[in-house]
Amino acid sequence: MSAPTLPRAAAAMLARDLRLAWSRRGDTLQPLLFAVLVVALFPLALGSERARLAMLAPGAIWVAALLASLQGLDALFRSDAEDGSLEQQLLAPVPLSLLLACRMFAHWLTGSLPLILIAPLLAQLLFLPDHLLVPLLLSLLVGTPLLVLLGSTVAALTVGLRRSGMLLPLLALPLYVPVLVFGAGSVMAAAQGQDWLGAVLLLAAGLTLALVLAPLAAAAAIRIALP
Amino acid sequence: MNRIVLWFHQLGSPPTFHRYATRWMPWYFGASLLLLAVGVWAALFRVPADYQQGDSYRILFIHVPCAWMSLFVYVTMAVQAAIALVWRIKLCEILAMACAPIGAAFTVITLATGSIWGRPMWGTWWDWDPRLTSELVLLFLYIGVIALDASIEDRRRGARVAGFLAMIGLVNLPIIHYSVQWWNSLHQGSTISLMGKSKMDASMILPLAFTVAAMQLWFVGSLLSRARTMLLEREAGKAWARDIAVHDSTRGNA
Amino acid sequence: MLAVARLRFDRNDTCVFGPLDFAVHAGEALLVTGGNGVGKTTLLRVLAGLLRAGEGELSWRGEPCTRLPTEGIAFVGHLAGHKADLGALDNLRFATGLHGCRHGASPTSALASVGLAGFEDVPAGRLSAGQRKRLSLARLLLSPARLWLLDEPYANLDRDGIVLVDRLLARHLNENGAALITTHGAYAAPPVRARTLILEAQRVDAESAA
Amino acid sequence: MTYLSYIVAAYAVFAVVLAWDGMSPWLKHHRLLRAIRQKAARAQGPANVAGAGSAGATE
Repeated sequence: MSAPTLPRAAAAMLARDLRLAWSRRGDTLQPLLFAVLVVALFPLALGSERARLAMLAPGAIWVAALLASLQGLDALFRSDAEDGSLEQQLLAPVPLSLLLACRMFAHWLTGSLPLILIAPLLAQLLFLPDHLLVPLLLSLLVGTPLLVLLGSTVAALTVGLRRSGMLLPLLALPLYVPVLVFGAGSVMAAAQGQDWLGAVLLLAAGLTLALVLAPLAAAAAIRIALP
Repeated sequence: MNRIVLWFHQLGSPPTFHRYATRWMPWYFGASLLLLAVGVWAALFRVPADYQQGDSYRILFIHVPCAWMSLFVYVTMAVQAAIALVWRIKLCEILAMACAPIGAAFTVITLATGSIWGRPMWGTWWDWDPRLTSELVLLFLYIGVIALDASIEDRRRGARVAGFLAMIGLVNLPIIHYSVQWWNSLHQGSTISLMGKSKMDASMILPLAFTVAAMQLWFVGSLLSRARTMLLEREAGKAWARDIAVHDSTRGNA
Repeated sequence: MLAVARLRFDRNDTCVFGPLDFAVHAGEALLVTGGNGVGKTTLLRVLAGLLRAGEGELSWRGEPCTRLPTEGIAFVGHLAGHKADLGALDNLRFATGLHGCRHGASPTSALASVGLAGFEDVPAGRLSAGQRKRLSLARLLLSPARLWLLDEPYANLDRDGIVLVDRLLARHLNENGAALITTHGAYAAPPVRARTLILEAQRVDAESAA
Repeated sequence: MTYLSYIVAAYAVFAVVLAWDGMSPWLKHHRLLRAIRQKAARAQGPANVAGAGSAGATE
C-alpha cells in the first residue's frame, strides 16, 4: 500500500491541471487573446500618436493583464465543484490548502505566464520606451501571481453559486487595487525617472504573504461556501 | 462574569433579542436625532465661517462623522463576522450582515457630500483625492459583501461566506489606503484636501462631537432595527414569530 | 470500526435526520434505506466530513473523534468526481496520487476488474452514465480506505453492474473492510453480512409546533 | 451664507440617505409581520371551517 505523501499529491494535482489545460488548449489561451485584443484597441481608440501611447502603455498593459487574469477565474473551482472532484479533494488525506495552492500555480502557469512572455510584443504595439521594458516585465512577473492568488481566494467564495457573472469582478476589484497601483505605478515611476524598485519590492512582499495566506484562506472559504 | 455570559446567551435567543431590539431601538433613534439636531444647528448657525473655505466647510460636520462611521461600521462588521465564523453564533452572523447596508449608506453619504464639497473647492465634482478614492473602494467592498450575501440562497451560508469576504476586506483596507496615498504622491494630486492639515478651530469641536455621537447612536439603532427584521425573516415559520405577529396586530387594532 | 451516538443534523433549524445511534463493524455492511428526502445522502456527507453535524458523537476504532480520519474513508457520491476531459486511466492515476493506492492494486488492473479494459484513454466525459459509475467503482477499488461510504451505488448500473458492485463489496468485506451504503430499496440487498438502518422522514417544525 | 446651494444639497443627501436607512428595515418588518399573520390565518382557516383538505393545507 502506498500512502499519499504531500509531494506526490501536489504533483498529481499539478499534473492533472496541466493535462486539463493542454486538452483544452483553445480555452486556456483565451485570456492571452483577450489581453492582446484589449491592448490592440487602445491605439484604435486614441490614435497612433507615439508619445501619447507610450505614456499610456504601462497602465494599458497592466489593465489588460488584470482583466485577463479574471478570465477563467470563475470556473477555476466551480468546474471541480460541479463534477464532484472538489469533494474528492476535500476528502483527500492531504491539506486542501496545498491542493489549492497547486491549482493556483497551474492557473498562473497557463493563464498569466504566456501573457508575460508576449508582454514585450504588447509593449512594442504601444511604443513603450525600451528602458521601461525591464520594470514592466519584472512588475508583471511579481504582480500577476499576486492577482491569481487574490482572485482565486475570492473565486473560492463564489464556489457555491451556479454562476457568478459580474459578482466575481466586483469582489476581486477592491483586492486588485493595490496590486494595480503598485504594478502600473512602478513602471510609471521608472518613466518619471524615480525609484521604481521600491514598488516592485512591496509587491514581492505582498506576494510572499499571499503565497502563505491565500491557499489557507481559499481552503477555509471553500469549506464555508460549499453547499 | 457568569451572569454576563448568561445574559449574553439569553440575548442570543431570537425572541429575546427581538424584544430587546424593539424596546431599545426608538431610544437610540430618538437620542441620535436629538443630538443631530443640536449638532447641525450649531454647525449651520453658530460656527463662524472659515476664512479659506467660506461657508462650504459646514458640509464637513456631516461628511466627517459619516466618513468615520463608514470605517467603524466596516470594522464592526468584520469583527462580528469573525466571531460568527469562529464560534458559530447565529446572532453575530445576522449582526454582521445587518452592518453592511448601514455602512454602505454612510459611505454613500461620505462620497456624495465630499463630492458636493469638492465642486466649489476643486471646481470639479470628483477629484482622485486619496481619501475619496479609498472611500470609493470601501463602497465596492460593501457592495460586494451585500451582493455575495444576497446571491446565496441559504441564508446562513450566505452570511458566513459574505462575512469571510468582509474579513479579507478588513485586512486589505489599510493596504488600499496606503497604496492609494503612494499613488497620489506619484501623480501629484490636489493641494486642498478634505480634513486637511489646517488646524481645527476650537468652536468646531463641540458641534462635531455632537454629530459624531449622533451617528454612533444612529448606527446602533439602525443595527438593532435591521437585525430584528432579518431575524424575523429567517425565523418566520417559528412559533415565537407568529406570537409576535399576532400580538402586534392586537396592539395595532386596539 | 465506526460507532455513532445521538448524531443529528439540522438545516435552517429544521432537523434533517437523527438523533441516530448505530455502529458499523469490520467485515459488515450497513444498508441505509428510506424514501426520498429522509436524509440518506446527508447522513453520508456528514460522516464523510463534508457537512458538520449539529450534535452527536463519533468514534473510530473505539476512539472518540470529531470527524472520521480522511485516510480511513472512501466516498462515492452522486457526483462521479471525474474530469470529463481526462482519460479514464488519467483520472484513476490522479485519484491514487491524492488518496494513495491499495496494496497490490494498480489503475490498469482496477479498470480491468470493473469491465472498462480498453477504455483507458477514452475521456471520462465520453463514457456512458453506467461506465462512469464503473469508473467510480474502480477508484473505490484503488483506495486504501477501510470504510466505504457509497451513495446509491446501484444507480445507473445494468444487471452485470449490480453483480459487480456486489462482488466488489463482498471482497472488500472479506478483507475486513466495512461499508455504509444508501439505497432506496428498489434494488436487491447485496449478498453480504449486512444490517439495515431505516431512516424516517422528520416532521416539519412548523407542523409539530402547531 | 456663501455656497448655500451646496450646503443645502449636502444636507439633503444626508437626510435622504439616513431616512432610507431608518425606514427600509422598519417597513420590511411590518410587511413580514403581516405576511406571518396571513400565513397563520391560512393555516388555521380551513382546519376551523371543515376538516376536508386540511392535510394538504398544513403539509
